[in-house]
Amino acid sequence: MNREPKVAVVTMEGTNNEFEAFNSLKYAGAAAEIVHIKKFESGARKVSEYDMIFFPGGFSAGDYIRAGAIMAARIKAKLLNDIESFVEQGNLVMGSCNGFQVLIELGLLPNTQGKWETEAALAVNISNRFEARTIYLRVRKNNCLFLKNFEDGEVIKLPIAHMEGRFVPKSQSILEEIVRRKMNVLTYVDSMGKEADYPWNPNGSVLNIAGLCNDRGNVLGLMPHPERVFFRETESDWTRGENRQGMGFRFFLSAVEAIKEKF
Amino acid sequence: MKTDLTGAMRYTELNDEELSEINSRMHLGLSLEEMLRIKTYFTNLNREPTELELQSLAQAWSEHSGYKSSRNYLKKFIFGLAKEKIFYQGDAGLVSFNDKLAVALKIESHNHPSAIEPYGGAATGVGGILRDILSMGAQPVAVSDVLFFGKRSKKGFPSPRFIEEGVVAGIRDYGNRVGIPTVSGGIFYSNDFVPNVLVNVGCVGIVEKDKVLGSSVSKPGIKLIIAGGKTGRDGIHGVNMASSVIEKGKEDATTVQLGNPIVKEPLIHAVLEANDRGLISALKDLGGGGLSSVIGEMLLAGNVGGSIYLDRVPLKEMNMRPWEIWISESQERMLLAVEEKNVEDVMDIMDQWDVTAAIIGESEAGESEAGDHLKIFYKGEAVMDLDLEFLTSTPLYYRSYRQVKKNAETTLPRYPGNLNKILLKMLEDPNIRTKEFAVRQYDHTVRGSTVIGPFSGKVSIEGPTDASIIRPSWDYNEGLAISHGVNPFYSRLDPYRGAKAAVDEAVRNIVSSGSEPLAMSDCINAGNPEKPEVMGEFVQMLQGLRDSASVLEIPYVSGNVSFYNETGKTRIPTVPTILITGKIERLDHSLTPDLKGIGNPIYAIGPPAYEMGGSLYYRMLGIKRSPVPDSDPNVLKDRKNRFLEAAKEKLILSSHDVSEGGMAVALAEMTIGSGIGMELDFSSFSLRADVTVFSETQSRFVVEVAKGSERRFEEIMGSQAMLLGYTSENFRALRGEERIFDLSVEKIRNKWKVGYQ
Amino acid sequence: MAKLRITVTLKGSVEDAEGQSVAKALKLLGYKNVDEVRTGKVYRIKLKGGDLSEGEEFCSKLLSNPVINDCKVEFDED
Amino acid sequence: MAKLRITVTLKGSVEDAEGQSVAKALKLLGYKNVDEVRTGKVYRIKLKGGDLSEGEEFCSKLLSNPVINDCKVEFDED
Ligand SMILES: Nc1ncnc2c1ncn2[C@@H]1O[C@H](COP(=O)(O)OP(=O)(O)O)[C@@H](O)[C@H]1O
Ligand SMILES: [Mg+2]
Repeated sequence: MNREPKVAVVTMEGTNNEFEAFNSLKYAGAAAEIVHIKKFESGARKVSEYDMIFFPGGFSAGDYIRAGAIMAARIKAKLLNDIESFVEQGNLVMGSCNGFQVLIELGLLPNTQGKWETEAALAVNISNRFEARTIYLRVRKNNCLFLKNFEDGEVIKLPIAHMEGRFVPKSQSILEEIVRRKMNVLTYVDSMGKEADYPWNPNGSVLNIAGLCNDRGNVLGLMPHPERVFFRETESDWTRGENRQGMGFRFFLSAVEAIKEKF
Repeated sequence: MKTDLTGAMRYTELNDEELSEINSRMHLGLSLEEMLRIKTYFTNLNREPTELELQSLAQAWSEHSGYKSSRNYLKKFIFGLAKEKIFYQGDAGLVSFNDKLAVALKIESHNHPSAIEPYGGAATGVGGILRDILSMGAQPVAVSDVLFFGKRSKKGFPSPRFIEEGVVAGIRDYGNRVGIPTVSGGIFYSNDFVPNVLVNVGCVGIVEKDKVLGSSVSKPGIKLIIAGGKTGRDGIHGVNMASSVIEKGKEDATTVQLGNPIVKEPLIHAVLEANDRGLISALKDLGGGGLSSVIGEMLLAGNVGGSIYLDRVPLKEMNMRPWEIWISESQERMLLAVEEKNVEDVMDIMDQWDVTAAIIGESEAGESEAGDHLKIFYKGEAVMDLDLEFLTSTPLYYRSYRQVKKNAETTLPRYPGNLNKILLKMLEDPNIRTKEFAVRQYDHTVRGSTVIGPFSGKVSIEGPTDASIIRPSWDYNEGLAISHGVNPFYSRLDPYRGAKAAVDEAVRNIVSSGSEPLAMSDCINAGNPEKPEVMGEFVQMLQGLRDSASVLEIPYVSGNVSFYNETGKTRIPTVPTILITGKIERLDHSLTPDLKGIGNPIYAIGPPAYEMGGSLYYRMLGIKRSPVPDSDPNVLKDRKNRFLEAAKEKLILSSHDVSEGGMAVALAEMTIGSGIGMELDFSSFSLRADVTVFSETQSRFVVEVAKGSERRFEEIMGSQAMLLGYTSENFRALRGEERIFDLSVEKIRNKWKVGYQ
Repeated sequence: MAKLRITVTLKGSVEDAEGQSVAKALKLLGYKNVDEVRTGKVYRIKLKGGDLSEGEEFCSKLLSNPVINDCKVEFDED
Repeated sequence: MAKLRITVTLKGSVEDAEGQSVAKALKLLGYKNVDEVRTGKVYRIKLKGGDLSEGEEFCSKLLSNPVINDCKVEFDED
């Protein structure tokens, strides 16, 4: 079949990265749609109508209480079962920044126990500051469907812009499980590609975790923003370097290709 | 109609003293002359004004809403310059961007609210400027903020540090939450801003040309819909506050608002979606004066009358008086004029985005000779019935002015010797060093369209940029450049030259990024206009703005005047902050200041002259009187054209404009983001070495040119270009026998990054 | 060794955007009986020596803005 | 009509970045005797009916993430 993958970009008041998320998906070849969470709650839209769900960044409901908490609570109340079966059927779910925070709260990530329980938190940055800058990441692609277009071990650069990104696992055993299963696909590194502390690790995440991909490889959550660097010209150092594809393009193309393979 | 709302007194029978008493009791902020004008009007009508009518007139006739002190002069000097380049003017001004798109821009001050409560003042400043852009039907794409803080504390006022932290947090929390990138701005420190801090906030938006919305309701039967935040007692009389001098300890907590970005964010989406579907006939934002300022203007503009039912306005708190609802300045509200047939669709969109909305009235046919009337009802009772002509006929003043000639003699200090040390000191001066502690808390990449941000260079060692560049639509490979210009130190010594320098810097910044300037918006900050010397400075400043813009042919498409920035004996200098936008035809032509490679020639564009008044160098030496650099817009225009030609041919690899700290600081800043230095020789300049490198002569740039392109570059630039040396490892410079600079680039960077590690 | 508990809230006259968001969320979760939510911050401060009056100074010098906040200082019992 | 006061704090095992920066700021202001600062949030909730057990539900469904937070529900006396 050669249709465009259908992707819902879920919004509510305060999620504010839907513009770049929608455009990135569209320019990567998906049929993207911005869907207010109300439409899912009321049944006007169903999760199962889509091939992928994208939770964008921003400040859902102001990020009051904790980042992502209100959006996650609304989803838990009405939609969690739908999303769980969506994931179990092998469909794709991605969340960046606030979206990652939502996925963690929902228990979609890391989900080491398979019980969809909250196993971690993204706490206030160790600097106690909002941090908006470009950081280095190492990619360990494992089986993650969103990373197909990357080299294993590759060091990439992405923008971050967040206040609450410090990954804290519930227990040591969950952390060990994450590492054993190579779920920590993206880690903060320094300009030489080595794991290092703040400022390289911009928020103080345990094991420098910047992003997690679930066991099956179809759920990715990350603090950085690939959707903001779809074009090379939006990477912060583009005037200094070679002409190549934008970093964001590689993420979204990977997702679109992975979905098309299933058709 | 109930007429006794002003108390038991009959307004039309009051004497002067009683009128003044009413004026201050009701916080009207009107002059006696204006109170008398109202008295005459109602005496002729043979009835008494209602409380709401008086409040309404006070709002409409306030300095803030009516520009009564400034309008005559603005008209005389800067309105209508380069008119043919203006696409449309409303709450914000627009210029054409390409065949399909127009750019909206506006800068506004939020000085008074920020002085009282910095966090909320700055946050609602961002909120307010976003609404101005939105009210044109445009999608906001970038926010900018230019801030002026004091250095020392003043008894009875919050410390400068408290104010600064509050302002930065307010901009961060509001801007980041609404999801519009804050990409440009500036922070200035000077004791001229104790305790009168200035917060100037700008916004730029983009709109399809055929979707630009006006604010006039031109036929009867159009429904008026209020959407967004609910209306409360907050912000009542904010306008009157901005129209008077701050009195110590008299801050009024009821005017404090913190803003609610989470109401604004979906409101932007909903309004733009309704506009995109062609459902809105006219649109206006509710700012100073609230409903009272907006509805009259909308109706008058289209020659219709109207009726408003205040009990339909969604309220935050019960038992508000009708006049409070009418003049409330609650945040996050927009007023939409919608044809009956579209009302259902609009209300539906509002509901989809979870935005509160209500129909509060409609336009009506004008009432013949009597003129168009605005009638207001509350619970079935008429509380206002005024002739629109009268309501909106703000008295305009030609306030008298006196121009104080500040003759300044040239004074050349003793030659200081060690220029290395001076440069290092300059780099860590609060006015020069990095503003990353603030700017890195602002999300500048949201919307994924930031091509050049506030900083550029290698990741983690970035240096400053001159202008930011946004890709306003992903469908075009064109960039929208945004920057600003202002120099409070020059303006203080010489309002005329200060204003010209502000425009010069704004234009320089845009050009330095490789872009062609399109339009400017001016935000004028001044003291009490009732003082002739303040008006004198105001007029000189306007002459400067005019003389530059008319030669450069760049229009001021919008602007804002903030008077009364004074407390007791201290007042701010008359400072214009210029927000500017430009266009770059191809994104990959964008230029940044960080050096790109070793062995490339470095050129100065434009020679330095002995013009040091207000310069960083002279301020450091404590020299107070000396002529301020004078910008020659003809020279600037010529250099701009040559520069952009060279940029188009890709001869220039990096560029920085020469501003505070002269060539020395500009060149040093180019090394920060790259780790590359330069080997320079200033021997060909005849001025003394310190003047050569620290002079702030206007209209200049320093650039890195591609190796091998020297001839072509010199051909285009003519005599304007002077070879200074070549990029290399360290930052070193000679002047004759003297080695004036010898620094490692790390040392330069560490000084500049002081305060941000 | 004193333990202070300082609570900073918004004055009643100042709108609490966070409280409103929380109230909305609770209602959407089915708690229709929620009437109003007001939010605040608590600081639990361990001091070597010191007393309530020092807490008052913390309020005025750092933790609160008297224009918009109320600040309450207590001994921390927990 | 119940009035609840819910206090959400970080667990002792979780580093409190905000608390640390407040402590640092207080020390810079000259309060050398500040030993430790821990921060939290308070929610003061007015309910039509309802009791402490409803507050517990608010904690678990919305106000706290048990991985990092403690959540305490009391009647609000003020
Ligand atoms: N208050 C601010 N808000 C947003 N951006 C700012 C602010 N202050 C500075 N910037 C941005 O940071 C960069 C460096 O600023 P600055 O050091 O003031 O540069 P310059 O002195 O060359 O104008 C510029 O791109 C400027 O727009
Ligand atoms: Mg500059």
